[in-house]
Amino acid sequence: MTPALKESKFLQEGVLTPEEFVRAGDLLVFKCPTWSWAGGLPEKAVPYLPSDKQFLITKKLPCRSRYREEGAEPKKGEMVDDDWLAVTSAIKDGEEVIPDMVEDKKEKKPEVDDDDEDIPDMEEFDVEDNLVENDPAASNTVPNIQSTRTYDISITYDKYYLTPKIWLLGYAENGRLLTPQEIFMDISADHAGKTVTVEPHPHLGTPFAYIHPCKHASVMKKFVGRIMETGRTPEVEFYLLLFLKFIGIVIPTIAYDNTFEYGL
Amino acid sequence: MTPALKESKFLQEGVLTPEEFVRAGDLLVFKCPTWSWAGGLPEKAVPYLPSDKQFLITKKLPCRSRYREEGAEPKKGEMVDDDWLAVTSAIKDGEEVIPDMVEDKKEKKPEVDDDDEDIPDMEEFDVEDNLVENDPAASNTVPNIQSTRTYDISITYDKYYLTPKIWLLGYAENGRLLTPQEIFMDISADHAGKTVTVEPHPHLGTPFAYIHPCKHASVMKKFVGRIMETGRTPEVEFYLLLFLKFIGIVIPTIAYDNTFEYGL
Amino acid sequence: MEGKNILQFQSWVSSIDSAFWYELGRLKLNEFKLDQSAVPIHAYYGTGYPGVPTHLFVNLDAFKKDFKAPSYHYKMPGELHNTNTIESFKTLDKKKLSETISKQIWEDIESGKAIKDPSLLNRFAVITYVDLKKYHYYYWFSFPSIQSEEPCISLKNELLSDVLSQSQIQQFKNGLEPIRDKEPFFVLNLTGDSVSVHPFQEIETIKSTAKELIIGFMDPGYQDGILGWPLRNLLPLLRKLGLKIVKILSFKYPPENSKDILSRVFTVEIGDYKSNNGVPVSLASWEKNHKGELKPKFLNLSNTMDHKQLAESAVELNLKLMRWRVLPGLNLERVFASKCLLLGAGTLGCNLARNLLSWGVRTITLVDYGKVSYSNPVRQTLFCFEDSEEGKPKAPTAAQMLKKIFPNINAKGIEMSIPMPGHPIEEKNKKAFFETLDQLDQLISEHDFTFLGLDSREARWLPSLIAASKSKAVINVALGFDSFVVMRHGAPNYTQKPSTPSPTLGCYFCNDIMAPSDSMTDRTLDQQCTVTRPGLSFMASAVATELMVSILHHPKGINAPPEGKIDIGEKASTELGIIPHQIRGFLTNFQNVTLVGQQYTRCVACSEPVVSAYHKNPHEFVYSVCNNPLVLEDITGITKMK
Amino acid sequence: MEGKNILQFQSWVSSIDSAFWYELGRLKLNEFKLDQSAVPIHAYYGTGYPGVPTHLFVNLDAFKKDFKAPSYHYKMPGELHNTNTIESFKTLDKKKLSETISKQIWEDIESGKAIKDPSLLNRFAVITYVDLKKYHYYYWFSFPSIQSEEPCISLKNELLSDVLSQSQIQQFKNGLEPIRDKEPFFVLNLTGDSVSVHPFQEIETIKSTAKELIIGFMDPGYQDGILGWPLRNLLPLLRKLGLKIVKILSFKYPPENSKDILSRVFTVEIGDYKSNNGVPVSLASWEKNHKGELKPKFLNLSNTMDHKQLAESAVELNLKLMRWRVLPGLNLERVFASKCLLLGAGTLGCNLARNLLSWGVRTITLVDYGKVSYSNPVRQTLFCFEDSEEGKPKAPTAAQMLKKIFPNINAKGIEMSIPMPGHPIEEKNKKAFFETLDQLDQLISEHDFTFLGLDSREARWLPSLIAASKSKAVINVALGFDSFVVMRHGAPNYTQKPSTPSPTLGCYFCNDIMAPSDSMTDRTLDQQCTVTRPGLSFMASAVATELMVSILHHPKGINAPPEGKIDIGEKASTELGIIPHQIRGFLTNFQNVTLVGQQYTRCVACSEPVVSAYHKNPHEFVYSVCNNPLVLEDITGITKMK
Ligand SMILES: [Zn+2]
Ligand SMILES: [Zn+2]
Repeated sequence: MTPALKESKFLQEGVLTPEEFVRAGDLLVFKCPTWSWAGGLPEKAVPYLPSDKQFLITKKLPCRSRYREEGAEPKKGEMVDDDWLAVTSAIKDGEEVIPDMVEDKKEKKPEVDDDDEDIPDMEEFDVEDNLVENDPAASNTVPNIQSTRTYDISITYDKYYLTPKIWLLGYAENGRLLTPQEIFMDISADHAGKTVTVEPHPHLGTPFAYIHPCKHASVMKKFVGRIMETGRTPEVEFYLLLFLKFIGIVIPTIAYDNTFEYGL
Repeated sequence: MTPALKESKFLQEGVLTPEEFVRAGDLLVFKCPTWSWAGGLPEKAVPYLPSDKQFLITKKLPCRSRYREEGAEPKKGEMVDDDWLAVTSAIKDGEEVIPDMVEDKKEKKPEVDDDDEDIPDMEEFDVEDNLVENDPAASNTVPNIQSTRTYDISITYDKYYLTPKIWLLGYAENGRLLTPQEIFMDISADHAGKTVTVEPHPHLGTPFAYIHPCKHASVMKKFVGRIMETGRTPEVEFYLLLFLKFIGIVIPTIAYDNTFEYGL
Repeated sequence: MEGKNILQFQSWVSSIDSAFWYELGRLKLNEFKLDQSAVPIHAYYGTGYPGVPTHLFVNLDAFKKDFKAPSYHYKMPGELHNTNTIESFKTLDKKKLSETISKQIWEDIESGKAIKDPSLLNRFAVITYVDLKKYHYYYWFSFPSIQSEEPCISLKNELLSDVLSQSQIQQFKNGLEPIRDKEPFFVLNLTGDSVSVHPFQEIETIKSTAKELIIGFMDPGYQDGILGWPLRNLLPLLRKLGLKIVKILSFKYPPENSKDILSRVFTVEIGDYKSNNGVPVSLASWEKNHKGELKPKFLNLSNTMDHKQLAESAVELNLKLMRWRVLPGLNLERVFASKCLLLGAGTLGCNLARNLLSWGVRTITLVDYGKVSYSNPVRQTLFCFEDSEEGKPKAPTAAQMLKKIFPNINAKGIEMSIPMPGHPIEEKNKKAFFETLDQLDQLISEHDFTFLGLDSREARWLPSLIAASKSKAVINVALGFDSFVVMRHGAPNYTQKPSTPSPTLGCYFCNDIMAPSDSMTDRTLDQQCTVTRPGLSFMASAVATELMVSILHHPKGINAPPEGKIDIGEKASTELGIIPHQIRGFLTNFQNVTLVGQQYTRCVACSEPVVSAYHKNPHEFVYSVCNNPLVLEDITGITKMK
Repeated sequence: MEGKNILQFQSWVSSIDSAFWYELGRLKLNEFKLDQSAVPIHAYYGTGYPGVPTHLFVNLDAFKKDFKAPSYHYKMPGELHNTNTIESFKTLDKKKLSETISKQIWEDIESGKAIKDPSLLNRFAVITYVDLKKYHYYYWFSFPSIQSEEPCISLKNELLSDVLSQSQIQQFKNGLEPIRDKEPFFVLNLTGDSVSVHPFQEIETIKSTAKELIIGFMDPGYQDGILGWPLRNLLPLLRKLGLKIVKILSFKYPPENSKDILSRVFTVEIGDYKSNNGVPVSLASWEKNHKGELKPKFLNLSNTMDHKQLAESAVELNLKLMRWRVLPGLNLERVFASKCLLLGAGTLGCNLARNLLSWGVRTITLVDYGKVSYSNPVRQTLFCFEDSEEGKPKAPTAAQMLKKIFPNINAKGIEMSIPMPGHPIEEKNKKAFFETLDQLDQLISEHDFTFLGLDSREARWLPSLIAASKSKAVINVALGFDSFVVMRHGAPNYTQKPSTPSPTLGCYFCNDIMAPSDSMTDRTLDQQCTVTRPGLSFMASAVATELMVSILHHPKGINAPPEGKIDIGEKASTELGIIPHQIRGFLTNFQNVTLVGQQYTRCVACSEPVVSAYHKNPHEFVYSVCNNPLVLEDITGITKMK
């Protein structure tokens, strides 16, 4: 009931209340303006969050490399900060995680043909001559960045686990939505297919992949513990900034934010 | 495979094959012409019986008295031939059957109003004058018989139990169909509500009450045993005539046939 | 029985199978539609028994072109006039209709056609109106007959055995056998002591040669001295054939048993018939209803169409077979009447509901706050994929499915999030929170058993407390990864004075000395992400339900003393078996164990101090615990012990 | 980086949320219908990061009248032209459309309206065509701009920190903070060392008094030296305000970290703009697709609409959590791939299927001959009341329900009456009988596990024999009134040479020395009229399924040696637990026991003589046994023993 109790739940259990979620989200949006609050579909709004702050979203983050190439062995631990790997490994208390070989086999080349030829009714769509224009001021370089996959990332509040829940929507280079199998290729081998599944986003209604939140609280709790060992006590407002660091281990390939460290 | 085997199944186990059912039915129809074979709905016909001999039926048998009057205590064993009671009692091997008191409570006065006033749209249906005729040759006595309940009784073959299965359709004095509760009033207290339920007749599609056949075979077997003690060996053709005797214990109130003893 | 009496005929009593009405309904919908033209049909009759009225039957086959009466029954051709409205039923010109039929009969007599097919003498008409929505059927039969100028007279009425010798009777029986299944009318040719039997078709030949003959007919009458109606229109035919005084054999079953011989020979003097320009004097003979009134008959089949009612009795039968055949002491009525509250409509809630349903429990209320998600239907046995697509709310959807399975069940689904310690309530939501609290309190009061199938330990706290405060029965079910526990809570009686209650059995929280707030670390025996072997919920739900049924058979009910292992030959406390306090099952070795745990006087859910605090001020007490679970440790004195 | 270069603008890359498309689909169905009129919408953008392209976003809210961009994002008004056909999409006059928009922009500049609301400078058009059946979306954006006669020139390009002092930067940041969430354009008024920041609306006042000013804008560009598109139509407005050479601040995040300061100041020489009778020289700027072609973009959302696929992955996740969190050795793939044949689709069959489904088994074939009756649905968990009303066949109906629960399951229902000893076959049915026999033989061959959930002992005989003849795994489940047995049959290997097989575990018939023909007396452990406590089938089905899963984790599979009780600390043979031969459960004491029974060499179902006879001539052998079960006693030599 006292604020102290609420903060202690963050520090002791790694969870947060809806109100704390809003405060942490406000800080995230302020510090990282690629993130923004959204309301989503009015009929899907939950009563315990403000109607215009139902969830957080950031869009079109580039994903520069596959975590696993098609058919390749999972690169275990690669690209992962050792320090953080230790935290996630603690989840299993030293048990070796068996690579999910069947999963790998399933990751055959996606059957979606990315060639434009399969865009229906477009083959005979010739460039209209009168639309071609000489515009020396327009940057005509098709930037490198557009030839990578991109992700929309959204954070909702999970009332059951009292933690944030992270949702991903992947786009192929041509703007097509990625399949779950393709998304798994961008996710750490320790987690792909084990923690990620696809469901309709609770506020948008369209399908997103999400990371199962059942371990978020305990990982956050361990993380808080490590910070406190250094003599600092993190405030609950920084929850989401810390949380994204953890998520960075699960999805190491997405450049989802390059600014969030400065505030710590 | 040999005829001997088939007969021995009747004598030893009280069951009969579809073919034996037809033979026994033919005898019943011959001996008691109120009974007749019927085909029923063609789409409901079973392949192991002739299409015009799917089941047996006899109609409008009068039921002169209630086994239990509404609200009265069940008259246990009353009206039941001692000899036959012994056979049925053997089913429970001397265990006392607990009267189904709750059942009795449920047998409150049926809510159906038998008064003609509730025939819709008939109150203003005056006798048409030109239809009234003086016919001294027509017997105008509304016979006593019409003021009793009547029953249609049907016998089908149960492939699971390899026995006949008996179905009842009751009519009130005014021709209205009886409810299951009302039917229970015509059935021995030892059986009402315990062995009788209502389901669509397998060949007619309309609901009938039926006596659950799970004990028919063992009762028939015991019955055969008693006859054999007297030195006679009943033929399988007499199965249904014997069977109706057993059914007479369950539904003692229905004068379903007064002719079937002569053949024994 | 002799004398000069007017010959009397037994009026028909029509009897129509329900199956005929369905067939008529089907034909009206698919073929007749609004066409009111006459449709040819057939009825049939058999021979009479004393006391057993042989009705005129109409069955399913009546519309068949190649109609065939059942064996030893005889067909009658007729026409059906189905009207589209009750009004046209009423206004149809019935007099004219029966006159038309009489005329046909007369023509068939005149033309000799009726000799070839005497069933034509029994032409009839029936008018019907069917209200297909209500399953209401109106019908009215007319059995037209040709009237003689003066009545036909019964001169003599003898038993067949008084007319024929034993030897003649035997000859008659032998002669009748080959034709009795086919012919409603026949002729006995008596020459000296010999008797031969002939189809009626041969009447003219026989008449011209026979010394003495008797006209026989299959008599559906069932009263002595009164003849069956089919004879009535045979008489004008016989008259036309020149017969005036004639012997009529009224043939009835059974002929074999002499005691029961009912067949009689009537000596009849036939009146004369006059036709007025080919139109005979006819009687319409519309059937009277069971009260003897000249009105149509009516049948209401709506009650036999209530399939839900039929399902109910079928289910009851199945359960009663247990009592009938195995357990005479089974108190099914108590089981049926038990009101069960299921908190949680997930894996456990669904399976609990299915088990209760299969035991015939009629009142099931489910409480849940969740929505059906894609992963649910394969484990949560009251949901389908479609429900998850639409994200339907679990509790109402489960209740709806129960009704789809068994329409007569009283199933309700309530969307409610059960307040939990450590899940703080914001000030603005306080009012709604109190309402939830009251609703849960009332639900537990109104039901006989509360099943806890919730997915976290802390969600079980409040219902455990409320039930303890009311001495209500609780059955708690929880799943681990490969084990389950089913326990009945003790139902402490704090309201009874003196307030030193006897020790009762423990509740789910009696083993703990921690307030139930830490939702992340203590989920070993609750569902963590449904990380549990799927079979467990089926087993645990079945054990919980069977335990409830056994409890219902113990005189002390939920307060039955706990039983554990019983020795061979030792008797359990109920006919159904023992009533343990806790049953724990393990999939690793397929074993169950029974355990007993007494109530803990400092239990955070069921102990006296906690129940008192709830009694004193339910709203504020639960509110404070939700915001700060440590309140519980203070109240129970656990804090001091630490 | 300095120089006299043509000012370059980064073309927009549009990014539309899927949620927008659903909303558009909804509007088209409910509101637009066939109306192709322009609909006002809004897009929005944020500021750029290096390497993180700031797209032009269109979201769910785009149609809202009171559209509000998310915090730190800026709205752009546009109009949507949704065409009804792909043809009208293609033929729509795009040139004209963008010219109309340019003209509006020009008018807003001329009228000064654009000063009050500079977002009007970024008007855009988008044309769409949606194929709602296929979830195909075609769209094409135009971002019209006003063209200057000669290109605008970048005279200088400096870092903000080179233009302003540290103190000025701090003043700028403080001044920007209150308006940065709202204003995409702003003005810096530099007076000596002081800097103030103003909304763009104040430009005219400031211009008239300021000594030096910088025009700032929120720049969505992400490449150095290339400016964001929103500036483009600001330049003609500035020109109109009399500015020719002007300093433009391209503002980007994050400003705090000096290392990362990206904001730059461009010194720009604005070209002159000419209007031809009020119509400006305009550029249509239709967006290029990802290949750089001047073509519409296309989106196919059909794959994300495959809810069945989503359900499948959700179900898999749930199961995989077991492996991830508790049992790393869990071989789920083996479970998923197991093909299961359920003989009997009644109480046991339904619950077995549900248990298998919840374990992720993907191939389930049910065999039954019965129809759903009224009493079934409350116990047979794959049926509803409706099925009983229609008397649907059990096996196909159960399979259909499995698909309703989990559409991706490969479930089949086969109507078949399993041949039984003592149920004689008539000669005329012999051919059909042989076909049934072949079908059953093949079904058992094709599946990995055969579950016997049949309702009589004799029905279990043939499948037991066939499975033994093929060394196939059988799990037999049978119910008594208050007890159940689950057993795995031994899988004798008769085909292996030498033909002296090692002794295996017994089958259901190994304890019997009677041919399975007496269907009435031996039903204690089969269902008699379903006289069994309802919970049993739930328990037994769960035990049978869990036993199967455990078997799949033993290297010897169905041939695993039998285990019984294990001592504390003793390890079971699989990570999932022990693999008993038989598990018997009793409701009277809530106990299970494990039992072992070896194969009987004269077993009527699984012994070598019987299997040999079947191998030799399956048709005739089974035919003879059905007609005379005593054949079995002869073959096995039991007859001699009697
Ligand atoms: Zn307690
Ligand atoms: Zn065996």
